[in-house]
Amino acid sequence: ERGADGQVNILYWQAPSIMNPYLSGGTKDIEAASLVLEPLARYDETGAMVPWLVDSLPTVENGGVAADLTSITWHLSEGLNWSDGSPVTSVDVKFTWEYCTSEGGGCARLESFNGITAIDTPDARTVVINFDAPKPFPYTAFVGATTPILQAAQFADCLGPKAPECTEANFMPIGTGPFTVTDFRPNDVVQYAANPNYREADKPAFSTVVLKGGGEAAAAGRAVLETGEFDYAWNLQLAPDVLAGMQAAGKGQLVSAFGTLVERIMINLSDPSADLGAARSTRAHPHPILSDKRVRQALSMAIDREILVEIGYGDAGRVTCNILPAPEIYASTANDACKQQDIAGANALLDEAGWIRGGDGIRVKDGKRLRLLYQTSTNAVRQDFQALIKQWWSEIGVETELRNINASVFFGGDPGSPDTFQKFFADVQMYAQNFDGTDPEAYMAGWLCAQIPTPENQWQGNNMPRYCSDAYDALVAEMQGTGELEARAALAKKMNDMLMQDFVMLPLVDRGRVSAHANSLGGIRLNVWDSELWNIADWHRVAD
Amino acid sequence: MLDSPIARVEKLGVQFATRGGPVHGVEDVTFEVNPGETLCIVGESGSGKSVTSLALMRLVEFAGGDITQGRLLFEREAGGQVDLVRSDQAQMRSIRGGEIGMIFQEPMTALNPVFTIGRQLTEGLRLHERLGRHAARARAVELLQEVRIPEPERRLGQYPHELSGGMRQRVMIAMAMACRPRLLIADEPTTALDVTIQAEILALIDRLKQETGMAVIFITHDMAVVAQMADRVVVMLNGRKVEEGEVTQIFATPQHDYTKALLAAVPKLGDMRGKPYPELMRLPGQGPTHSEPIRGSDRPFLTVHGLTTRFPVKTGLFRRTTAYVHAVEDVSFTLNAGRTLALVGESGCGKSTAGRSVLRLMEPMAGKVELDGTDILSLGDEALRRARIEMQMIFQDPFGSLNPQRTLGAQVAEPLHNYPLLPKDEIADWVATLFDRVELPRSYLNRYPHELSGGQRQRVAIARALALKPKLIVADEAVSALDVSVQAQVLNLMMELQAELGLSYLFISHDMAVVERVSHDVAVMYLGRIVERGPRMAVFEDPRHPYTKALLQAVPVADPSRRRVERDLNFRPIPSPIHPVGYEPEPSVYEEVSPGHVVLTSECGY
Amino acid sequence: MTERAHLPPPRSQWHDVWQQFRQHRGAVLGGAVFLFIVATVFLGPLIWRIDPALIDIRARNQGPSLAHPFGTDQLGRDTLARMLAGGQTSIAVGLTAMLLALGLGSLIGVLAGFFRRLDAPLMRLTDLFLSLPLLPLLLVMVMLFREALSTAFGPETGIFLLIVVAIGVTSWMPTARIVRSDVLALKEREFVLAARSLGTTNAKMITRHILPNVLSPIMVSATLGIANAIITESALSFLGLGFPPDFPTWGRLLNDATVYLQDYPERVIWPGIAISLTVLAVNYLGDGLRDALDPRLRGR
Amino acid sequence: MLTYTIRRLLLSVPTLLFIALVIFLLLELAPGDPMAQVPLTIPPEVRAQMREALGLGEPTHIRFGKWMWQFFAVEPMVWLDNALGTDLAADKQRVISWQTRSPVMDIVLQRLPQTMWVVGMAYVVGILIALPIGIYSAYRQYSLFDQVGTFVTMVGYSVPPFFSGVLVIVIFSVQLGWLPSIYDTTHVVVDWESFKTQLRQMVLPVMVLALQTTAQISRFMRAAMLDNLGQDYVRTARAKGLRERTVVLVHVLRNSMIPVVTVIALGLPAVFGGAIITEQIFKVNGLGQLLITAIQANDLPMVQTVTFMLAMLIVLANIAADLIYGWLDPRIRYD
Ligand SMILES: Nc1ncnc2c1ncn2[C@@H]1O[C@H](COP(=O)(O)OP(=O)(O)OP(=O)(O)O)[C@@H](O)[C@H]1O
Ligand SMILES: Nc1ncnc2c1ncn2[C@@H]1O[C@H](COP(=O)(O)OP(=O)(O)OP(=O)(O)O)[C@@H](O)[C@H]1O
Ligand SMILES: [Mg+2]
Ligand SMILES: [Mg+2]
Repeated sequence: ERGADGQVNILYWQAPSIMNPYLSGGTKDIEAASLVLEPLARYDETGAMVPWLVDSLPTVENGGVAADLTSITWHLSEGLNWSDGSPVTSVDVKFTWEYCTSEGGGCARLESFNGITAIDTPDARTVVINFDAPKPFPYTAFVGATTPILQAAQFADCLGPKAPECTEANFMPIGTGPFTVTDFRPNDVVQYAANPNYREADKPAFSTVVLKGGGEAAAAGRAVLETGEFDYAWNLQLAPDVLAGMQAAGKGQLVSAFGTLVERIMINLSDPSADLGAARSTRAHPHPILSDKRVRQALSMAIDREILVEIGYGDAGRVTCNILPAPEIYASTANDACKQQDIAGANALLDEAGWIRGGDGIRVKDGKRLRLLYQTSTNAVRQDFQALIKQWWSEIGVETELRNINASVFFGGDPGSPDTFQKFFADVQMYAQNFDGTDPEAYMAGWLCAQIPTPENQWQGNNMPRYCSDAYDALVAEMQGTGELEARAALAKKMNDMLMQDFVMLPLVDRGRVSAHANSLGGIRLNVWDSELWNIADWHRVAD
Repeated sequence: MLDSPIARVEKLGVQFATRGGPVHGVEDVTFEVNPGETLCIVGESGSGKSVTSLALMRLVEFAGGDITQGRLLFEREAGGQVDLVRSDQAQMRSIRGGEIGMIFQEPMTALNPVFTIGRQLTEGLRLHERLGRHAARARAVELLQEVRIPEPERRLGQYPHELSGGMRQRVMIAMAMACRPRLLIADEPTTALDVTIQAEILALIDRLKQETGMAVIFITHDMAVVAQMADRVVVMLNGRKVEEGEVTQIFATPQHDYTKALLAAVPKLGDMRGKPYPELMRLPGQGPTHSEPIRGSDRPFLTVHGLTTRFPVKTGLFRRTTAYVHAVEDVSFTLNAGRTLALVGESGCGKSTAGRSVLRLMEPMAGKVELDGTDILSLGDEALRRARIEMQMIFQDPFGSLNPQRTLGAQVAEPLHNYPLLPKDEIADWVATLFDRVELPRSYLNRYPHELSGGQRQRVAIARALALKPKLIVADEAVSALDVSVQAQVLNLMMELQAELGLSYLFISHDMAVVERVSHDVAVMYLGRIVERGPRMAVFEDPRHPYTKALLQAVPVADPSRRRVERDLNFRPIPSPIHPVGYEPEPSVYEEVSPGHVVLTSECGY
Repeated sequence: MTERAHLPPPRSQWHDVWQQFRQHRGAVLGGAVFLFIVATVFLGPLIWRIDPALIDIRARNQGPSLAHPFGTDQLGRDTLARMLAGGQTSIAVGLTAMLLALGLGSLIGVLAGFFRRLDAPLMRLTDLFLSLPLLPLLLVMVMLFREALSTAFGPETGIFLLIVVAIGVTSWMPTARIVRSDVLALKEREFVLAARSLGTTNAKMITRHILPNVLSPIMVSATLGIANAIITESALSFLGLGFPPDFPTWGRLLNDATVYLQDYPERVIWPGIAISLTVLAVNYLGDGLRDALDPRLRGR
Repeated sequence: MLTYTIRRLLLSVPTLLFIALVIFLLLELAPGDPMAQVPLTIPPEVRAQMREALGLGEPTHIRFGKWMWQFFAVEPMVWLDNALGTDLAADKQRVISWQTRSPVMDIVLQRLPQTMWVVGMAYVVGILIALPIGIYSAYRQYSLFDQVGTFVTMVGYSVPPFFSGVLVIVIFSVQLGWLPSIYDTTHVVVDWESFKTQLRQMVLPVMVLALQTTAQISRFMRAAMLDNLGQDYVRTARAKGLRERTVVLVHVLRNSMIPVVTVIALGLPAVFGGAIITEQIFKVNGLGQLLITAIQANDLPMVQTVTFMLAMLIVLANIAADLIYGWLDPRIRYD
């Protein structure tokens, strides 16, 4: 029965700062908004698409997607209402597209609306999205928590440059979800109450939700697992033994699931030497050491990924040798050799490449020491990884200098800072990356030659290793023209294997998500493909 | 009752526990004081006078002292004798302030700076006499009237710093008298004050004693004051009593050597009557070193003309100067080589400012200072620094003018390091010689100022001033802070040096007896102006200006048979030296009454 | 007067200071403990030769044992070795940053107090530094200077300099304030005027007369400064602005260990004790030094 | 005194403007970027457009001018509007945070209650504990109490809050289960029960913060008391037969409070600045947490505004400290 179970307390150690996912890219904001705002379809915990505000998914088979792949038609479910009681119509969907694409609004989800030329609303429940070219994967807009539907009436005056001025709307959007916002304190706490007009009469079971933010992961874990003050804690990035210790207190349990997030080492194929001035870390100067594939391979072979998983993630991680580890059909098995550490092999490779051990155990070639600068963002687990990898590399005669950079600098794109991951003024760097939803097309396009960050494009671009291969570019183009799933999967795998066998990126760990919930909380289905709170309507109290 | 002593100190011994082991403050001191009697305790600094009085109040304990032996018998008001050594602090509290009142040495620091006079005065009254707020206030006004403080009502709301030193000391007296104590202990109540104020306060204590019949223990090291006040005298030395007797007997036939030395060291006003040139004092135990009069020369060495120094007073939103303190106003004089010109006057009349302006330690506003033909006021920074070789200064406060953090040797050597006059390796020798000269043991070279007595410190200051072999020394109250015996030594030393090296002194002082002893010429200052100037003999023996006359009259005479009566005293409050911007005082006009002896005829505020 | 002056055996000032210092029981104890800590962290590695960065994955999270007297951390690194290495950095950072802050603070305080004209601008500068947000300031410094320093001095010394400068530059203000007000009072003292009348130049005036007399407040700032620097360094590591990650410091060890507080409390205790002990020792040492440097208290 | 105050306030205006400029430039120069928290899945072109939408494309001096105008003109108008019901601010743009797209001032106001409750209260509690400790330590110098007090306060000073905070949580929340480890900012005090809840949730953070304050203030208090206990006027007071309690707690204390009160006044801006680490540990989410999250997200308008307000507080506290000094100590007169 709706509201029967009282209040549920959720802890996000990163606090939501806005409730409009279009104005913020942050996961915390998207997930906090997902209790209120909903898309047409979303992914379930297995990564499969499920209809949400529609009755069925449009496909080519059922005619929902045009045969030439240039349009898709959605039919809204019957009797959908906004939380203020007004009906949801196709105009709202169309408005959402206009909202995000209007000039000067700074919409974070622009990418999802790429290629949409128009949205037609033949009737109140029908939405037809037209693309400028055949779109083999047309489910980018309005699918998943990142692109929910906004109420046209509420946001009508918030288009373009006016978007930031609509504080009321941005903080308390009207939605179709199981809850409505009653109080929003940016970067602090959000309070929700059950949506009286929610489409399922007996849901949600909770009458109110408190989503508290702030602090760090350890404290969040403690609050759920040890003191029991909270019912749910999000994303507990903690060392496995710490988590195990907390769980032993018996107040709650951990849940984990895997997505596409892969912690990897990027190898710089260009020369980051400061002497080069403006030409630093550009393709004009190949890397003096790492241009040799044998060195890159040796670096990979020296790493014991099992131990990294054990130390850093425990049950929330698993060894991977791919940068595209999921969904299942995209996962390659061609590179599994990397799962075994092989110091001897690595040494042999380096010997073969002409790197000879010097007196202090560090290899030298042509008077040049095998010395690498290894950078990453500041984060306890990453620093442990750095230390471990430095040790393994020292066993194969590689000297490593470690550097950690504040995350807000490292991941910020400030062209003035030398420490951003795009500039990559280091030999190798480590971070994690994934992609939205389940389709890897855009993700795999990140390693096109055109994606290399350079001074000319203000260091914008995703191709950090500065990898450039005509064969790879051709594969990307081919995938963009392929509609059939199996064929797309084969192409993606091929691209993955190409990158892996060239050792331009060294995948380390396939990182899952760990969250914790109190024993008394039922209905949790941890979902990494969508919002973690996607099914909060089904959450309820259970007797301990 | 009249026959039994009100308090009796028997074989008192006080010890202080210090890091270096126990120190005896006083040992085996016995004396008594009767109702209606004034007992004076004299002795040089550190002889245990204060410790004795604090022991009587049982306040030594708070200073880290311990009464180790003896008895302190006190006759209580209600009758019955108590031994204060054995009473507990609760009983002591009822005696302190109630039955024994105490006036402390330092009027500047003995009052709590953050409470009003009224509050501090009524505190004791409300405690001992159990008066209500209004009654206490009324009584406080009465008390202030008794000590002759003008506008008593207003004073109650003022803070200590708003009163002059003399007034503060009178407040202290009022406070001590508040509960009509039967015993008053006055610990050097006038040492820090001007002669004029001192005279007033002595008269006041005397009058109060007569009116109430209380007993007074009066502590001082000034024999002239003793002569004015005492019925009986106790002389202390190194924590022991060395002599006791009636005041006339002590002055007429001192028994102990120390008492004799003490009396010999006191410069008495009138001693130099008829002698135009200064002479060294004869001190027992010292051979007649330089008994010749010091003549000096007739060559003018320092000429000051129309010197004017004003301090800006800034007010308002933008810190504009709206008024000036006219500290020195149109001052002119001439000092001959090898001679001493004394600048005398009350506190705040501008003596120090004048001295410092001459040396350009302060920038005068107008005037002319010529030192041996050099115009000092027009020199640039570096030239002025070089000129300082010729002119040095000895400061008023021997403690304040020495850096507590540096050894004495280093401080005396400092001027030598500032100028390349002597090769570096000779500096140490010269400093040692200077120490010999001022009769300080060479072992003191490595000592710090706090390890010396005041007199020794002042000698260091003199050695430092002499280091560069200057021609002119400005001595700003160089001996005011010293004990009489030490003062006499330092004065002799200065005069000897003058005779030997031909120094000129600008001698600033408010002590007329000292001035009479050392100076060739005298200039009397009042409110920034010189009111009378001339050869010392002329000014002292024939004072013309009314202010000079009053000043001379206030000086206590070290002779118990020549006590002054209170009504002789007549001082007016000094007018304010602060005038708004644009106020231009008239120039000083002098009349020459005899050769070199001039008197101000224009208005000076007196 | 012509004979060679016979000078007493020179009694050096430092001898006096030492005499005085020796009598202060707390100070001697504090000094001994501090010396002990310094000696241990700098000489200890000669005896305890395990490399603090050596990872022994099999020996993770061990309690104290003979092989690892202080136990091991989550990567199996020897805690004792890390404590020793960390102590070197922490103490070096603490001391140098404190000295820098003290130097800057004293300089600015003395200049502001001594020269009227400099007073207002320097005090406004102090206000400015007090109100600058520390974190962005550090980020800017790291951005501007890390590369240059790294190439000039090598990465570790470079970062060391950067951190020391960062801490120093952001913690001199209280010292400057205190010193200034003391100098203002000192300037009115008669011995300063006396020195001027002796022809002492401004520079000499400051070094001879002003500085020695403001030593006591400076000493107090120094004691608090070391503690502050050690703790700030740990906060910097926490924010990712500190030393390279494989470079242990006490602050970082403490910080890393707080997550393990319940499971392995000893890991928190070691660096916690080390920091507290150092701070306490320095505090008592400072008390004693202050007394010893003041000749008025000497021999009392 | 009044003219002195006005003069100091007037003179602080150019200082503050300069400080504002420096803060602005410093943050401009700082290498962070508002896009840092945007996930990597968002492509670079979109990031560029988002940056544009934040106004980052405009030249620095224009943005500085805008910010100053918004801060000094628009925000006060909004205040007036709220107070008087006028409509001065109307459509004028206020200082808008990049993270939340809402007026910075609104958020700052929202954060004030918890900051005052926790950080402010900790300051008060710290002072209240520190004063008696300092007084008694000085009165009984070198006694056991003094030695232990010194020891404990120095240990307190040397323990960083990121450790002491976790320690008290583990003890009082996890092991004993007595007190909550998370501060509920939405809690409203309406009756005795809710007041008790408020107290309970304040205990731990206040405890951690007060430790630091106590350590520092008690040292100052002790030193000031020692300075004054040896003064002549204390002897005078005793000579009047006053009780020890009166002598120490009235005469000496009043004088000793003069330097201590100024120290306390100078520490006040820190209260408003929040206590970043402690707030984070207990999730108090006051001004300190606001500032640190803004810095991490590179929310320049927020960081600039909050730091500048703190700078104003610091300058004001300086003036206040001087005024208090003059007010407590009758010897000092400003004119
Ligand atoms: N608190 C103290 N601790 C140690 N010694 C003390 C203390 N007070 C006084 N003494 C010592 O006791 C002796 C007597 O001191 P006291 O103050 O009585 O001298 P005094 O005769 O009053 O001198 P003055 O004329 O300078 O006031 C001195 O030798 C002094 O050093
Ligand atoms: N720095 C100053 N600023 C303002 N006024 C001052 C200053 N120094 C002295 N005065 C004032 O100038 C006048 C003369 O002071 P000065 O010190 O010269 O007097 P004095 O005759 O030496 O007194 P004393 O005997 O007390 O030393 C006094 O009214 C004093 O208040
Ligand atoms: Mg005395
Ligand atoms: Mg004077």
